[in-house]
Amino acid sequence: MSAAAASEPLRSGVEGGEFARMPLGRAGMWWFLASEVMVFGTLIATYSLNRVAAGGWDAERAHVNARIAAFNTFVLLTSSLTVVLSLQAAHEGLRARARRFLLLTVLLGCVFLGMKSLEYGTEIAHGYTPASGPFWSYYYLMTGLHGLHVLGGIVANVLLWIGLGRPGAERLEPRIEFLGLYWHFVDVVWIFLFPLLYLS
Amino acid sequence: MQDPAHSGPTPVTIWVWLLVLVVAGLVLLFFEEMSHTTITILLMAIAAVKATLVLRHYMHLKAQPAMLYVIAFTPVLLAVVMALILIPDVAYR
Amino acid sequence: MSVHAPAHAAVAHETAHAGSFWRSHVFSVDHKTIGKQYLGIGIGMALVGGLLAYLIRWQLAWPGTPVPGFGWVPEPMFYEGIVPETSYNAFVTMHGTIMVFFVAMPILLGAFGNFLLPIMVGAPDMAFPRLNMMSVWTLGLASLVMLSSFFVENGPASAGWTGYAPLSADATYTADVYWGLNLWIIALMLEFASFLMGGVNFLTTAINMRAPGMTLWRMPLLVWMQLVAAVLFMLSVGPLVAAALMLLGDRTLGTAFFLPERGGDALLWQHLFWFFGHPEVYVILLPGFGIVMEIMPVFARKPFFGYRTVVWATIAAGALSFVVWAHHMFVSGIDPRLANPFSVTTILISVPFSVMVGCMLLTLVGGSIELATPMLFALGTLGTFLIGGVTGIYLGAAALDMYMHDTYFVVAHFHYTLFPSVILGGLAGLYFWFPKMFGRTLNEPLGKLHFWLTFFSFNAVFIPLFFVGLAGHMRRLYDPTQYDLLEPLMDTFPFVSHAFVTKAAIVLIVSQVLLLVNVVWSLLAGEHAADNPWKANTLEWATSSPPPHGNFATLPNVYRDPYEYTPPGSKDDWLPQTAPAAGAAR
Amino acid sequence: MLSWLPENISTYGRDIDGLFALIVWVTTPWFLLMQGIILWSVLFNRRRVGRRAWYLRGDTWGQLAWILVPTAIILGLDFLIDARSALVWAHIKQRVPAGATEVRVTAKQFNWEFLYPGPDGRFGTDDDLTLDNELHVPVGQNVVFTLQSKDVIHSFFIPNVRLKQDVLPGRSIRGWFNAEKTGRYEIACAELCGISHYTMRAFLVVHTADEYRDWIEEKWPQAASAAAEPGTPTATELS
Repeated sequence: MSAAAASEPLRSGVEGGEFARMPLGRAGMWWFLASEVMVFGTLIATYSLNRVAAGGWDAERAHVNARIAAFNTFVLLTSSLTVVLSLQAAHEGLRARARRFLLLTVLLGCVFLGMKSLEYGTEIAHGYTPASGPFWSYYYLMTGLHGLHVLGGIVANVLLWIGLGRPGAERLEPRIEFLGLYWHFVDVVWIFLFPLLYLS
Repeated sequence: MQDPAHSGPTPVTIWVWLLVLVVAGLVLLFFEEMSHTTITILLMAIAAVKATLVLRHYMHLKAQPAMLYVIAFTPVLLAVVMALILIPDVAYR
Repeated sequence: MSVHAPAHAAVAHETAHAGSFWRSHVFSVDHKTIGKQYLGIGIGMALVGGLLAYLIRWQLAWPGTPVPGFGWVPEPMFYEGIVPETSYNAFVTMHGTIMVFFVAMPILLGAFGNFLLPIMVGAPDMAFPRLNMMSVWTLGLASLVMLSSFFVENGPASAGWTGYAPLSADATYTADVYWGLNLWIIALMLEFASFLMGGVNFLTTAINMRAPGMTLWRMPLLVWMQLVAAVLFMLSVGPLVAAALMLLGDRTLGTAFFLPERGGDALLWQHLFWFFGHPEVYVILLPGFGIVMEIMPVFARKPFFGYRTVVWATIAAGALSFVVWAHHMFVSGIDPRLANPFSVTTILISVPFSVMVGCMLLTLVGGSIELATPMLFALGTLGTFLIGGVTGIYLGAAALDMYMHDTYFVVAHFHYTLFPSVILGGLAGLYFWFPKMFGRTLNEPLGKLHFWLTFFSFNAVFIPLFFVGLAGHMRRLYDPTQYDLLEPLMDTFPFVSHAFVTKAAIVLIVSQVLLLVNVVWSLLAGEHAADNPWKANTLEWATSSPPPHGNFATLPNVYRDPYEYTPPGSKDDWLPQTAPAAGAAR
Repeated sequence: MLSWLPENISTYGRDIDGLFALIVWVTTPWFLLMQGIILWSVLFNRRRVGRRAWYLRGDTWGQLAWILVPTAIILGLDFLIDARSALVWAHIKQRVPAGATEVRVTAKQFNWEFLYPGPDGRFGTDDDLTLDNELHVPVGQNVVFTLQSKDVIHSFFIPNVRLKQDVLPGRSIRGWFNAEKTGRYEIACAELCGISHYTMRAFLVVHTADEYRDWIEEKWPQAASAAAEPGTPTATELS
C-alpha cells in the first residue's frame, strides 16, 4: 500500500488508547522535541531575566539587523509550508512531487543559513563578537544553537531525499512526517527567538 | 480515514496567516508611544498564536490524542516555573 | 490492516542475520547485547572511580605520604606516589563525575533498562534499534573523552563534579586547567546525548510496543521506574545542556554568562546545574528502587504491597523533583526568602519516598523469605537507603543546613542515597538477572561473602563520616591537619577517624575482587541456568536464558499483573503473567 | 550525637543545636522502627516447608492505611521541624541587627581580608585598617559583616558560631553573629575555591570589653591620643 492515510496507520495489538498505538517514529520524535523545548526554554528564560536585570539592553539591541532576521523568518515559515506540501504529496502517492518539495525545504534552509552567516559577518565586522558583553553572548548562543539545529535538519532532509530516490522507499515515507515535526519545531523556536532578540 | 488536511484550512492559508502575523509584529514597532514591555508582551502573544497555528495544523496536533499535548506543553510549563523562581536571584540581583 | 504481526517478525528476522562477531557483539543492534555493553562500560568506569576514591581516602588519612601502588605515575600528577594539591581536587572532581554519570547511569539505566525493559513489556527489541546502538557508542565516546582529560596538560577538571562557576568558568582560577575542563564539558554533553537517545527508546518501547494483554497497570515496577526516570532525565537535562554551552563559551570564547567581571552572574550556573541535579539523583535512585521492588516479591513469595500506590508515588516524586533544587543552595547566596518554600517542597518530596519504603517493608512482612544473594543485596539496599533518607531531613531544614552544608555530613548523606541504589541495588540486579543475561549461574556462597564484606565495609566507611561532618569537617580538603579543629579527627577516636575510614574503604574496594572472580569464573565454568531459576512471574523469565534474538519464540499474551505470588487456593506459590487464566495448576 | 558538634559560642548557635536535637528525637524513633521491621520480618518470616506467605496486595484503603497513616504522621512531624527551622532561619538570615560592630570581609584565592572602619565608624576614611586572616570582635556584641569576593565563590564558615555563608563574586552579602564566649576560634572556607582551598584559615578572636578597647588603642594609636576629646565614640560605645 504505497500511500499511507493522512498519517501512518495506528498499530493494532498494543493495549491502550490512540497514543499507545501511535506510529513509533511520531511518539519518539515528540519525546525528543520535549527535551529540546527545555534547552531553548532555559535559554529564553535566562536571556529574558538577564535582560530585565540589565535594564533591557536597548543600546546593544539596536545593532542587530532586524531586516535580515525578518527575511529569515519568511524563509523559515515558507520552508515549513514546503514540508507540509511534501507530506501531502507523499500521502497522495506522488513521490517525485514529495521529493521536489523536500528539496525546496533544503534549499530554503540553506538560504536561511546563508543569510545568518551574512548577518554574523557584518556584526563581527562591526566588532560585536560573543565576547562583547552579556547580550551578545546570549545572542550568539541562542541564534547559533538554533542555526546548528537548522543545519542538522538540512542534513537529515538531504539523507531522506536521497533515500526516497532509491528502491525500497516505502519504509522511509513515514519519516517525511517525523522529520517534518522536527523542522516545524525548529521553526517554532525561531518564531519566539525573532521578536525577543530583534524586535523589542 | 478522512484526510484531516482537506477538511481544515489548506496549508497555504495557514502559511498566509503566519505571514500576516509576522507583518503585524513588524507594524507594531511603529507605535512609538507604547512602552517596551507592552510591545514585548504583544509580540510574545503574536508569537504564541503563530506557534499554535504551526503546532495544530502543520504538526497535526489537532488530530492527535491528548497525551501529545501533555508531552508538548509540560516542558514549556517547567521552563516558565523555572523562570518565575529565578526572578529574585537573576532579575533583581 | 494489522501491521502488528509482520512488524514484530521483521525485527526478529533482521537481527537474526547477525552472524559475524562484529555484527553480533560489537556493532549489534540487539538490546540485550547493548545492555551488556552498557554494563561493561559501567563496571570499567567503576574501577576508575574506585581507584580515585582510594587515592582521595589515602591522602585524607595520611596526608603527604606516598600512595602504595602509584609510585610509577609521572610528575605533575604524582610526586613519587604523593598526591600533590593540584591533583587532589582533580581526583575529587573526577571521582564524583565518573561515579554519577559513567557508573550509576550506565548500569541502572543503560544495562538493566536496555536488557530488561523490552523483554518485560513483551517487545522483540527496542523501538529504534539503530538509535539504541548509537546511544551506547556515544557513551563509549563520552567515556573515552572523559578519560582522555586525565592526560592533557595540567590534568583533568578540578572544579568539583558540580563545576561551580566562576571557578570552572576561567582556567586561571584552577591553575590553568584548560583542556581538562573543556573535555569534561564535552564528555558530559555526549553523555547527555547518549541518554537522551536511550530515553526516547525506553519511552517509545514501553508505551507503544507492549505485548497483547500487557496494559500499563500490568507492567512490572522496574519498567515504571525506568519510564519515570527517562521522563525526568529528558525534561531536566535541557538546562544543563544550555549551561554547559554557556560554560564552554565563557572558557573559550570569552562570553559573559558566569563571570561577574564581564557582566555575568555566578549564581546562574548553580541554579541551572541543580535544576538538572535533583531530578538527576532521582533518575539514579528510581531504577535502583525498581530493581529492589522486583526482587523482594520473588524471594518473599508475596505480592508487592500497594503496586498502584507506589506507581502514583513515583509519578508524584518525579513531578515534585523539579521544584526542590534550591535545597542544595540554601547558603549559596540566593535570596534568603527562597529557603522556606524549598524547605517545604523538600519535605513534601520525602512523603512519596516514605510511601515507597513503607510498601517495600509491608512486602516483607508476612512473607516466606529466602535469603539468597539477590535478596540480601535488596535488603541491604533498603536498610542503607533508610539512613540516607533520615539524614536528608537534617539537611532539608534550612537553618541546620547552614551548619552542615559542604561538610562531610553531606558527603555521607549522598553516599547513603547513591551507593545503595547504584552498587547494592545494581549488584542485587546483577545477581538476580545474571542467569537470564548470561545463561550461567553465579556461585551462591561467594555471592553471600561478597555481600557481607561490601555491606559492612560500606557502613564502616560512611557512618563515621557523619560524625566527622558533625565535628565541622569541610568537604574537599586536601590536608585536614591544617585546622586544629580537625586535628583530633585524624586518628585519635576509635572509629570516627580518617585512618579507620580509609582502612574500611580499602576493604570495600578490595572485596569487589570477589565479584570479578565470581563473574569471570561463572561465565567460563558456571553451570547452565534454567529458564526460570527463581520461579518469578515477569515476562523475562518466560523465555530462555539467555533469550534468543527477538526475545520470544512466539509473542506472549499477558493475563495478569506481575506480582501474583501465593494466590489463595492455588498449590503453587507463583503464577506467571503468561499463564492462561483457565487452570493454573501445573 | 550532640557531643560531636564543636563548642557553640554564638547566640543563635543554641537555636541551631536545639533544632539538631529536635530532629534527632523526631527521626531516630521512626528510623529504629523501620529497621526493626526489616530485621523482625527477616528473622521471623523465613521460608519453611508449609509456610505460605500472606496474600496481601495492598490495593484496599484498609491495607493502605498501614502506610498512609504513618506517612501522614511523618509529614506532620516534618512540618513541625520545618516551622522551627524557618523561625531560626529568618532570625539569622533575613534580619541584620542595627547598630552593631561593622566589618567588611573580602575573600580571595586563598586568604581572608578583614576591613575595619576604625574609630570614626565609617568605611572609606583614611583610618580604615585591613587585617589578614584575623577578625577581632568584642564579646557579647552583635557583629555585622559584609561578604565580598575578588575572584571565585568562597564560603565564610565559623564552626563554633554555627555560621556559614557563601561569598559570591559580584555581590555583597550581609550577615551577623554575636559571640558570647571569649577566645580564639578558627574560620574556614567551606566552598571549593581552587588548589589551596584547604589553606584558607583565619582566626576569630573574641575579646572582653576592655581587652577590645586595648586592641583598638594598639591598632589606632593616633585615635588613642585623640580619644581625649569626648566627641569620638569608638564603635563599642555606640551600641
